[in-house]
Amino acid sequence: MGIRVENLQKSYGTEEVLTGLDLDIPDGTFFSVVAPTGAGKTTLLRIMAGIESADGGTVYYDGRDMSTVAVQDRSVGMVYQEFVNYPSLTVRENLASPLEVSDKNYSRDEINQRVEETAKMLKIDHILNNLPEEVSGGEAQRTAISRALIKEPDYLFMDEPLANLDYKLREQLRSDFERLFSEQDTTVIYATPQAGDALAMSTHIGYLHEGKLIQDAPRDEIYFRPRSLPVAEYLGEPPMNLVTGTLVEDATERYFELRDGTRITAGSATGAFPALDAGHDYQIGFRPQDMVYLNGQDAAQAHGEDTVLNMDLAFVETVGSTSTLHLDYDGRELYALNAGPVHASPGAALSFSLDPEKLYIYDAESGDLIAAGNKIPSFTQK
Amino acid sequence: MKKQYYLILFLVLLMVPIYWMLNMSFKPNSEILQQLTFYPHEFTLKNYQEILSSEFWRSGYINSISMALMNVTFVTITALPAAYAFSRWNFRGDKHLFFWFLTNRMAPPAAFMVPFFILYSNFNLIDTYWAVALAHCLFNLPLAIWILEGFMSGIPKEIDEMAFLDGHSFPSFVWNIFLPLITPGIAVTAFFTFMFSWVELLLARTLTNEAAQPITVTLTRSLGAGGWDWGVLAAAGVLAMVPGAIIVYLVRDLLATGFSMGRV
Amino acid sequence: MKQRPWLFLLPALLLVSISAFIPLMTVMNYSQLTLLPGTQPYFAGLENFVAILQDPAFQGALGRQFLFSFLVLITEIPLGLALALCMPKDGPGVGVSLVLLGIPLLIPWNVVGIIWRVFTRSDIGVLPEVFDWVGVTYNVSQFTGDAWWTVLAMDIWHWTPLVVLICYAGLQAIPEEFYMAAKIDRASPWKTFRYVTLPNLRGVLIIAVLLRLMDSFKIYAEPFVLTGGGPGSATTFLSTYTSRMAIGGFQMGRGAATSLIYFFIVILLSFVVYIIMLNLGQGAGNDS
Amino acid sequence: MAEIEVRDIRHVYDQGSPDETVAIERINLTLQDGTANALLGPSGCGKTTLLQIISGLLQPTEGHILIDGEDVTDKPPAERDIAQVFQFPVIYRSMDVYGNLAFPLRNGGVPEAEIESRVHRISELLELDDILHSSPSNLGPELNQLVALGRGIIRADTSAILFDEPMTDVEPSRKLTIRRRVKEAQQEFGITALYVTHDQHEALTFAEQVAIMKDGNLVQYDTGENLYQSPVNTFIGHFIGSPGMNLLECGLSQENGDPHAHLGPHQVPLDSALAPRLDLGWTDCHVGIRPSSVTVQVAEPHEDTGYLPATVDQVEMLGGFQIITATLDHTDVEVKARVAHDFAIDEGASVWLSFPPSDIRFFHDHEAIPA
Amino acid sequence: MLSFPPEWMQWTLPTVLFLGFIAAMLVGLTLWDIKDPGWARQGLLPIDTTRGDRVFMGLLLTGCTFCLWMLFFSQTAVWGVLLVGAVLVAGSISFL
Repeated sequence: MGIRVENLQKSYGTEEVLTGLDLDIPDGTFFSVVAPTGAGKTTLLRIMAGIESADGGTVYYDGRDMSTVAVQDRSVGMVYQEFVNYPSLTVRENLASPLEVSDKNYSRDEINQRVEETAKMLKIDHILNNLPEEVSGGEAQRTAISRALIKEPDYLFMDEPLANLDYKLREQLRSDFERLFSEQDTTVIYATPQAGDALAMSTHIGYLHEGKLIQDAPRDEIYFRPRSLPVAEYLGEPPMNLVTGTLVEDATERYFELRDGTRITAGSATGAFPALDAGHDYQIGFRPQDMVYLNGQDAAQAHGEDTVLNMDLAFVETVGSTSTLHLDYDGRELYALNAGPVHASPGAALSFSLDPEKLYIYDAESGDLIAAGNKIPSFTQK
Repeated sequence: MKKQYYLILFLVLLMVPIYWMLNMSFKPNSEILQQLTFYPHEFTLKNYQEILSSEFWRSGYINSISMALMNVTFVTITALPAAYAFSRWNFRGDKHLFFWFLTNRMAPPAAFMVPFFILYSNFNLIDTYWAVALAHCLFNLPLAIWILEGFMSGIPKEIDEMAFLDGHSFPSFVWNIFLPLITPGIAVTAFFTFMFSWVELLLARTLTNEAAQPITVTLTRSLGAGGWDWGVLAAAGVLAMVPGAIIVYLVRDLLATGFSMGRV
Repeated sequence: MKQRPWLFLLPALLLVSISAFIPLMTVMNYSQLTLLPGTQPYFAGLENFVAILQDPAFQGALGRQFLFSFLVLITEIPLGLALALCMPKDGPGVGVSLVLLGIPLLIPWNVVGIIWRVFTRSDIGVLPEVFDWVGVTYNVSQFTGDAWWTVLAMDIWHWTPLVVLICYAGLQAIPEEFYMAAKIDRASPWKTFRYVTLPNLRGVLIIAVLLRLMDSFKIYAEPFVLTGGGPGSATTFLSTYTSRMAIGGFQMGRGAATSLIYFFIVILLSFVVYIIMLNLGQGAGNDS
Repeated sequence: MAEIEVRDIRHVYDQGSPDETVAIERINLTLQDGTANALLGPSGCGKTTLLQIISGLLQPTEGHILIDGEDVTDKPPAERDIAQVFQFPVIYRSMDVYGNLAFPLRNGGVPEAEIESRVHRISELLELDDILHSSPSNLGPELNQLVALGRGIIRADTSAILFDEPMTDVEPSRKLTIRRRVKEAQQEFGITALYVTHDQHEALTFAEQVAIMKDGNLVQYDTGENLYQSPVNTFIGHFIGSPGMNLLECGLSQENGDPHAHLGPHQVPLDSALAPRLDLGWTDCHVGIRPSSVTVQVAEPHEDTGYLPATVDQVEMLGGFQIITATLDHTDVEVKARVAHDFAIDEGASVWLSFPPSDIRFFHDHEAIPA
Repeated sequence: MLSFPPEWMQWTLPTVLFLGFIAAMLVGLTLWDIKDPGWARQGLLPIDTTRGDRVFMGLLLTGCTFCLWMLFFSQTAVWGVLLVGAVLVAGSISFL
């Protein structure tokens, strides 16, 4: 059943934040709402949790209209970007607090036991007797999460909980979350501007754009089949590359002709992309990791089927074994990922081969996905 | 640090008049009137004795303290929910209402003394603690709302939301979570309310006669009476400063927190 | 749910209606009446207002009031700010300074008057004696000039500490990074003050100016005790004038009209100052 | 443009008082002229303290700072000609963007004409042209930070520019672009730069050489590639890389003259060049292997090819690639491996892993044993 | 003493009219705001003002005019200020 949201509207002053948003979150999923800062993710979460009221529209939990149900009577938890804990209570009292006011009338022992268990699970059992201001940022946030989890809410809302944490800690918690929540029945609704975080943890992802969810789907589906340009550009680190090309069809082959005359084969051998019209402009998308960097000799013997793209290197960033190449092409900034360092200086012309089976074709006007070549590896539903 | 000498100089100048009064309070009238001495040559506690043994002066202190405490109670109880409303919710006209409250802080007591007198006469409240305690709400309530609103706005709204999400009812949230957090704010508010009530003269004088006359009024009346008992007057002035000092001492830690987190 | 804020405001609104609103309405009514003791009130229209506005004593008190508040602001605010800048940032000096600064604020206002009266009286005060040594005649109850600057000095003595405390709290709240950046950018001490300290203290200064303006406009007890408004009417300010009108004068209608005009001027002035201060230095000036 | 030398710097906060804390134990570091450097470490490792000591905002307890060989330890920041950009945007609110950018130049007495040309150069580089005359209060933290960055790089006479986590307030999707602009400016003007961050990605992309600090000590100062390939200890191995190096506790044995590491019942051959440096009696040994170096195979390999059987616990999609966490069968040793973004794998599946000997690093007592 | 309105308040017609006018204005502004929310904007003054601010400024201006009029012309044609006031308030709402 889960949470269903219908036609949600909200504005602050003259600024419309949500404009008729619809959403379905199945029970037991880890659902990420992804969007840049200021797009209304926080508002959406707050309305769903019942902290804020909407201007219009309805939120259902398990099919029940929640508009008249007070927050206290909902089985929800919330974790904020700032580490929100009760400053005057110790970590232990913080954790115990939701249980003490619960109408289930827990006994002292039960409360203690659950506090210990939860603290152990989130690795904060060593700081139970400290005040929140005495612990590190990571521990404070774990405390906030523990307090949200301890009463085993049906729905847990998390609003960029990792944003204010150190990089390494974020990596660690991201991994912990994925494990923790795949074992719990709690449905998690997670807001983040970081595509990477969402992809790492979620089972489902929704992309919020101009007040609506323009796509919400299981994680692999939205990553491998981004239905429109904004989703394609956002969900990926670095983002998907997009170039404009015109479809040309002649007696022997079909190909996209780019502005600089490069031809990208339109999969004649496999019969892909049937629904395209010759003479039209398309946005052709491909992921940076699908661009294969060709060293000098490789370029000469590139695979016959593959398309070769020539671009000017603007800038290289090498982190560990991966180099991110910033490329200037047709007035746009494109990216390519390469395993291993690239020894070339800015301004050098580089060649890349591209598998025509891994292209995404978008309508140049509407921005809608027309065809995608990349296969979806598996649709694991958790 | 050279610039700190200026501060020290100012602090010294600040203390001179106070020292003069203190100095006077330990002198007999003869010494006061006859010669200029920078410390009491004939040290005496007679002035203090006279005050502490006189019913007239003693009741002045008791009246003052009772009125100020009553006023603090009224103000704190009403200002807390109002400040909460201003700090937590946006509602139509909130800014204007807030400004209107503040205009009452601006209101000159002199402009209100006549209607106050008539109003309280009609309820037979003249010369009771009630009259003065209620009248002082005129300027203390806005001040209290203003200070408390500052403190409350410094506490993230998310704390409230967390508490409600955790299942706290509103009273439980206020009692267990919110009040402990706002204690410094309440202390600062109570301090200022008490002080302003304690030092006010005009309304207190208008609304009281013999029975409920606070110390400030006693002081001016005895001054006007022409007795010119300077030693006693100085001693009374020194004693009038004592309650303020005691309160500051009691809430000094909270005041420090208050100064750093709120507006004053 | 939507009316919840009003529920919370209800007690305060009730209290204010007793302590402010009903009295204010009463003043309004009275201001249009001729109220002579022992006779029926009769409607006088705007007569009281005209009489007050055209009363030279009122005009004099109003003029003195403006001059006094103006002098108070231009001395206490810069002085307070300068002293706050002289305060140590940490260490034992802070506590001592704060306590000493707090003392004048804790003294009942008429005791302030008494302190200064015994300090400046010609028969028992130390100040006249000191002036005598220097060879200057000084007498508060005789010379207008002496009375004026003594009242002013008393107000500075009494209230500058408040300005220092407010400014000090504001200074403490300026993030250290701003000063670090100014150092890195080679800003001179004056430029650091002009571009870092002042802009960041704006809100605090608004509060200080408003508080001092409002309170100096209401000043009553201190000059009343110190000089009794004299010599002559040299230190009669609006509050003194109003209270005389209301209690001492026999016509309560006049007193009410004075109160209304008084209140109106205070609100008007505070509003104007508030608006000006709020927008001062807000625009994008490119001064170097 | 200068070389900066940090010599024997030690710093203690509140020395002599009960809450005395040592922020920097003892650090020696030389930043070459015109290079981009980063100072990387977890929160509270002392990196901001070191930065402030270099810029002169803080006097070190002991040691010296040398700029181009000249001891500047006792000089105030203004005389060191060092620019610094702070974590949150420090903006002079009463001036517009132009005034903010021009401020350090005006304080240095630069003629107005030159100021104008430099401001325009910088605003072009950082794309601030459109907002030059707006008030910064209305621009939001991100643009404010760009202005603050511009104020840092505008001075022609800066010997160095220091960045203190400048990207904290910048929208994630914009970091890439802004970092690129800063880097380009640094290269164009040939400024010696030091960039403090806790984000290894930022450090490694910005800097040619990265200094890693931990608990007030400098652990390793090296190029990104060396930090990644040859970490000096397990801390660096774990800290650098996302996720960090797999550090697997192991036993040690020698078979046919070749060293082997034991992971439970499994044996992993080590580089034979290591053999003379190993002592079979060692305990507390770790093999380290980068997730990207682990080869993952789904189909059961032929026998004796060195593949270790494992079961997948967790699959994380990280945008550009996936990370699988697998437990080696019959052990509780967890190994992370990096696979392509379209590699099809499910949790619970059986996989076979292999560790190429040349990519294995060996640690004893958490220190690397070089081959 | 318990009569309503209390006798000592000495209600006069102008006060009733004045307060009634203020109350009507508050109600009117509230209704107007519900129907057509007015946001802060900048007019002749270089500051952001809401509708309520502008009405308040108009009233203050009217008050000033009243005082100055009575100071210089006594009660001569003082009702004329009401007209001036109406213009001032309307003008403030639209232009300030």
